[in-house]
Amino acid sequence: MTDQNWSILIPEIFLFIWALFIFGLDLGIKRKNPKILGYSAMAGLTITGILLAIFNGGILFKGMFQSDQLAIFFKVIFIGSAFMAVGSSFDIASEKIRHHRGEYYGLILFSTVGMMFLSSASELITLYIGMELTTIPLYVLAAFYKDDKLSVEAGLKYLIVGAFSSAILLYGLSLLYGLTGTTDIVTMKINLSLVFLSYGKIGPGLILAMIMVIAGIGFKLALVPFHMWAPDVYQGAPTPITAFLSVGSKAAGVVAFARIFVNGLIAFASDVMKPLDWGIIVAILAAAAMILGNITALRQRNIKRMLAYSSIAQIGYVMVGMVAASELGIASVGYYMFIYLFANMGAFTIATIFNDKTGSDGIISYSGLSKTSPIFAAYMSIFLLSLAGIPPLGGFAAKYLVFAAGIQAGYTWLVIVALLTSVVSLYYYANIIKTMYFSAEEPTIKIHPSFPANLVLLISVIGIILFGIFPGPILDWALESAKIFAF
Amino acid sequence: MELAIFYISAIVAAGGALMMILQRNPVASVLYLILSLVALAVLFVQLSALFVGSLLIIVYAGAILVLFLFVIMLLNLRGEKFTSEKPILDKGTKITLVVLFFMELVILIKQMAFPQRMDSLMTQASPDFGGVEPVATLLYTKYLYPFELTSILLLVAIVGAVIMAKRDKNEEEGER
Amino acid sequence: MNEYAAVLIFLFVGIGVVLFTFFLARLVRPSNPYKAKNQNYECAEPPIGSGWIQFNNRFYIFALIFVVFDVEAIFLFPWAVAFGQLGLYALIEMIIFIVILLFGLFYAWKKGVLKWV
Amino acid sequence: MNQTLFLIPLFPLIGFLLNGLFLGRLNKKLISLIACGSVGLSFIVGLKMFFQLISLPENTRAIEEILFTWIPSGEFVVSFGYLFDPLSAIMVLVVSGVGFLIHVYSVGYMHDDPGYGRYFTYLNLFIFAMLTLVLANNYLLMFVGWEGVGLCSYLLIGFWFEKKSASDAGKKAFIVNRIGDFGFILGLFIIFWNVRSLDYNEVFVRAPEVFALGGGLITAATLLLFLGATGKSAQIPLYVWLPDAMEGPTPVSALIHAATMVTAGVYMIARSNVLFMLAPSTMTVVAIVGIATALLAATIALAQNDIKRVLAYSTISQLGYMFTACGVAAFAAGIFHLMTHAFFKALLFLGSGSVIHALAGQQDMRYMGGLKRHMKTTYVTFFIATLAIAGIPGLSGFFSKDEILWKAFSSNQGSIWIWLVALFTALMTAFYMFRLVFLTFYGQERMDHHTKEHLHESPKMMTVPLSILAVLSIIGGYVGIPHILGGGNQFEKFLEPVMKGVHHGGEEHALASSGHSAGTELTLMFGSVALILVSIYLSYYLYVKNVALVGRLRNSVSGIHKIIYGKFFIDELYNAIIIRPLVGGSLFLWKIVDVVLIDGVLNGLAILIGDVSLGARKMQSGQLRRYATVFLAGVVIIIGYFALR
Amino acid sequence: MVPMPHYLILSALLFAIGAAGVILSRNLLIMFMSIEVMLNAANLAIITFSRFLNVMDGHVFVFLVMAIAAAEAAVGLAMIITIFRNRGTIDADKFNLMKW
Repeated sequence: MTDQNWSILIPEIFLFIWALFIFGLDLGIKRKNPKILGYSAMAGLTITGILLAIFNGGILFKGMFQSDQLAIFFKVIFIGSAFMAVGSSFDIASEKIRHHRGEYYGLILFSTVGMMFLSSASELITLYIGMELTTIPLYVLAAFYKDDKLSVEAGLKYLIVGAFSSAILLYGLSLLYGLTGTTDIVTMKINLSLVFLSYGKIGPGLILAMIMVIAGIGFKLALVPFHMWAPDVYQGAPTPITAFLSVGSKAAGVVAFARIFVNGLIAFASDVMKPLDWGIIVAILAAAAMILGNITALRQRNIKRMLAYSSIAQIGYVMVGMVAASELGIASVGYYMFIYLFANMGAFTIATIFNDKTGSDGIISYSGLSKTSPIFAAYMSIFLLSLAGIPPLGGFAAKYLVFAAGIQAGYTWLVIVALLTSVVSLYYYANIIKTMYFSAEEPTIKIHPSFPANLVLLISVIGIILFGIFPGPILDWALESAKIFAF
Repeated sequence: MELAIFYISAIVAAGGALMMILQRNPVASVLYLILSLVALAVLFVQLSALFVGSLLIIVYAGAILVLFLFVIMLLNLRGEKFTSEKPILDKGTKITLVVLFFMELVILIKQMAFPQRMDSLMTQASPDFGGVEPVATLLYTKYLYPFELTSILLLVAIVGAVIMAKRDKNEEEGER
Repeated sequence: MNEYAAVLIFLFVGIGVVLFTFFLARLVRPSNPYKAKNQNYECAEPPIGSGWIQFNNRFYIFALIFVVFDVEAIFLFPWAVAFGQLGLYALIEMIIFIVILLFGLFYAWKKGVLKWV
Repeated sequence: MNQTLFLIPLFPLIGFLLNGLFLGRLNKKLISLIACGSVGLSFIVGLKMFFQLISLPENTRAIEEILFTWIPSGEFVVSFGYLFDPLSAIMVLVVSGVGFLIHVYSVGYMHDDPGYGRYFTYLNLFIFAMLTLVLANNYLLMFVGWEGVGLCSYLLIGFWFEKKSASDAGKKAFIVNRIGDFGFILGLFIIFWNVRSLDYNEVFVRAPEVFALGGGLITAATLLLFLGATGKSAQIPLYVWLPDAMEGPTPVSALIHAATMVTAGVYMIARSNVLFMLAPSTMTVVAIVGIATALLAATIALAQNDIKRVLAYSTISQLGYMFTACGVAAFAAGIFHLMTHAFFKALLFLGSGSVIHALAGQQDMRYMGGLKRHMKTTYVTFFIATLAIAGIPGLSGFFSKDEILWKAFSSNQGSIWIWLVALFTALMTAFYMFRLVFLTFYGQERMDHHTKEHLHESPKMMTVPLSILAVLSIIGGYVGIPHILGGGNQFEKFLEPVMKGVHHGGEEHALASSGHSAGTELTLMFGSVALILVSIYLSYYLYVKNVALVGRLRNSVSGIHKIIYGKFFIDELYNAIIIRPLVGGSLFLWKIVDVVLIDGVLNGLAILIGDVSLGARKMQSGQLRRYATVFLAGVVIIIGYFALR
Repeated sequence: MVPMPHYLILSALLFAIGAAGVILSRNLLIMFMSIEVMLNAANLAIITFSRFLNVMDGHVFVFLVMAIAAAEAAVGLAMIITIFRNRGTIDADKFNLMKW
């Protein structure tokens, strides 16, 4: 084992140690300045990003840890979302979180480490542990305002449904293990083909395993009908955590899904394998997610709930690219998540800042924001329009790619559903813009975000516009990352 | 003989689990769960998973369920009434759902095609199959990486649980 | 297999003995309940509230840390058994494992939850 | 070749960024300078490019600049490039030219508005998006502009958001447009996966190889594209947003909802003529929808009292004309009408804006009248525009309208029925436009005393653009004088390189096409002009000479009433035979078809979705067990469906 | 010799009972215990497969799953304590401040 390139683990190890360091910092320093912790968390994430650029590409532990392009791509998304979540937390960290500030940041980093491990996992056990390592800190983070009834309720709901889904996922994984005799995803693929070749069929047991795994990962993705927890948890959890949940945690689910299904069970994505076709299952769930998410979002009055339903719908769009199960499909999913990172984190950051100032999450209280804080109203509009998929913002190119992949793979009906529901989605996104811009009420609130929050917003806006007009670099990278699946 | 042990343990395990969810008193639930898990451990042993079977008792009965008992004591739940406001229909639907679920599982499991070598009857296991040493060897060589990940997970559990369970006001006063 | 079967037999015998004694006691004991039996003995005060008092919160954190280290111990046990075969490499692994968990202990200690006031 | 093409959209973008970033921190002079200047520069560059284009030999008249690769990946390359060919040249000149005039006009019109800076920011963004739309060298980039103009339209319709109706109208426009966009992008996907490209050059070259003539795929694709066009260009069934869009400032109505944005659909179809010619059934649909819209909207316009609504319905009707032209494969005629329409309709809107400005916001024609005496320039220019739209010979509208009528009659795709309906619509157009003029500028001053005192001609900033547009409305048509009148139709010839789908008959076309003689053409031309003149006289009779008649007839309820006033009997008859059905039909169409049917269906859909939304919310009971149950039920149902089938 | 499907069906039964506990019980603690039952049902399936495949990877899996379960239980129970302090009840149906 000496010839192994251990250095590819450095980013993860560094981030883990940095999380410990932040705990230590919080415990060690007497005069507690919350900003130091926040900045050090951001610094740690930045350094991890740099380390990631240096140490990557390789396999460790007989393929259990794969530092391939897909993993790297998604790790950047995780680090980005954690960075932005930390950045938008400064205000609440100094006001609302009076205890355990170090833990707050540390747990975000822990969860990020979990996601990073998860995205590198190409083996079921590691994948499951990575999943838990991602989720358990998030349970705690969701309930971090311990005195706030909503927050604790959110944490509890997340925990119970999460544990439930985790059990279902485990059962699915156990069936997969039983059917293939291995926990390694690539071996799994080979074994299944062998069984298929020798028996001519695999039988419906595999579909049971698939559905249970879909359900387990569907929880993380908040895919309909496994989405019920999402609106409540999103509403109750501290807003930066909600943002992190909606981007980081979802991206983790996406990459886990890609690893298991697109890599391991790719052979069953086609119509040829009709009864075992997971593509059609996921396609139906994605359609349901788009319809339900978008329609339910219409009548929401709380911005976090609205964004929760919106993110349910968004994952439906992502899944359109996923079911395509092609190089373009996976690349479009990656690109979509990348843009979604900016748009959603940005929107939630505004919501955080706004909530700090006004204590309200009601959409109605955004009335006239364009007059007092024109810049932030413009930012918010850009985020929402990107989510709605208006060109030339990033969301458009993302949706376009995803739909193109869907049509290429023959899921025309799904793309039609997606397009129709995106018409609906525009209504509620535009509604917020309307409230901000076209409201006769005299606004009183002026928001002044802290420097890191400003930075986060700026990064998001630039990201959306830049990568919307020049999607090239990201898309190329995503395409390269999709190549690892060898379609 | 084997079959008899299986059936007895199976009935105890399933019955214990069933009784657990039917109990009003959570302490009784915990005890039934322990019963169920012990029966499950017997089945593990029957499946030559000696080491894991004993772990099941140590970890679950010895640690996790003790934790449950502590919480029950801590919360002092005696007064709590879980009166059902929902109509019977609701309960009926849910039970139907679970029964359907179980039937689906059974039907599909019966139709499952497995890799050739595990078709119907089990082959004789090697004598040390499932023993401490082979499992340990596997764990500390092949699965070394998930093992280390587990330590991070446990650390997170400590931190998370301390954050959640600690009373913050006391701490603040103590620090001043 | 067989040695474990012995354990199983012990288990059942143990349970059986306990149940049997209960059953036996029921057979032989006189059954004569009356009210005075339930009253306080001699000058004792009548109890206030229930006997199920709320435990102190700290019990939970101790139990929690116990659980985590119980799991750690379980990881140590097979390690110790197989150590002969595994060698130095496994030692390093285990040191990492323990160090990580020790940080948890250190954290709990610094947070003051281990102090019994 | 030196790259200058990208400068055309760049200037408005810079203007937008400057005004947007320093919003509220610049004084009005500077804002107007930046806004007008940027568009003016675009126009100048456009003009320069236009002459450069003309200097090229006829069949290589296309300048393409690829700035960078937008979406690069294997077979999925989409470049970010601009294409300047005759078609986009005309569009660029119209957009930047008319846009520039309207910018200048707006400086006067919006002078006292608190949202002055915001207004010009949006306007510049709009020009940028519109120029991107017309200059794009591929469909995806066109879609970017397409969405961009929709967004700006939304922002500008809701510009006076203090009025609830304004912000609602904005939202309505946005949503209805999105329905069209849905069709558009789906059509693009179909094209893309068959042709493997979205570049115009490649698509148009390869489409005839890939798609079978009249095949299902191409029909579906073009129908979907057409759906997009109906949304943007306000055709049946998606026209409902345009009348409401009049809530925006009048210059916006002039620029976006008359001259430029709404014509994007026509432009798109003309651009895709190769594809549409491959799908004859789509062409029929386009022609029928176009002519039906023209008729419906003209009928509705007859009975409107709001000056801007009349113009709005008139716009819809004229757009219908353009689509009819496209539907009968007379794409050049459609674009020709697009151009002349841009001139005179912008003029009409700006003129009406001038009127509204003078009347302190009054838009109801029943409270106008007699303005001829007070607003000379406005009156004259407005009258010219009305003559143009009515199709009086010598003005631009005549040439383009006549071209469409003739093509509808003579083209292979056309038919006498389309021609008849088109002619009838033309008569109605003349009628209601003159009704508008007479009600507004002639007769008694019906406004209240206070307003009357303050009647004034608009400032120079507003009247100068009016005059320029008036000149354009007159001369704009002379670039396309038909062969029959000895003109040789330069316009059509200029566009010929773009219209690859239309198989030109070459020189023989000049004499007669498909068996129709020059004599027929002339007869039809003079016939229609004569009828239009009759129609104008009718309008004159009803709204100037005998003003009381209409009102009284409307109010008359009993038959006795009519008999007593026997001297009106002829008028009565007249009324019963012509006016009643027309006005009644108009009101019917407006109240029933427009408001109830189409609006109702759309609103009903919105309400339905809203109710479903409320219902879906109820599922979220907040109870943990419910969530777990749904989770499990999901698993059970999916397994049940997929595994056990 | 016990045929393999027996074990699997038992594991399915336990899994279903666990699921029933989660969706039927109102007591958070019992819900949580039901989840433990579900995890152990999965463990039983893994052990069964392991035995029949004659490889021990599954044992390691179960071993780690138990550790994970312990971690999850620790956090979960702490959360239950917190919500009990917060609301004075552990009745799952009472936590519906957020809905719709």
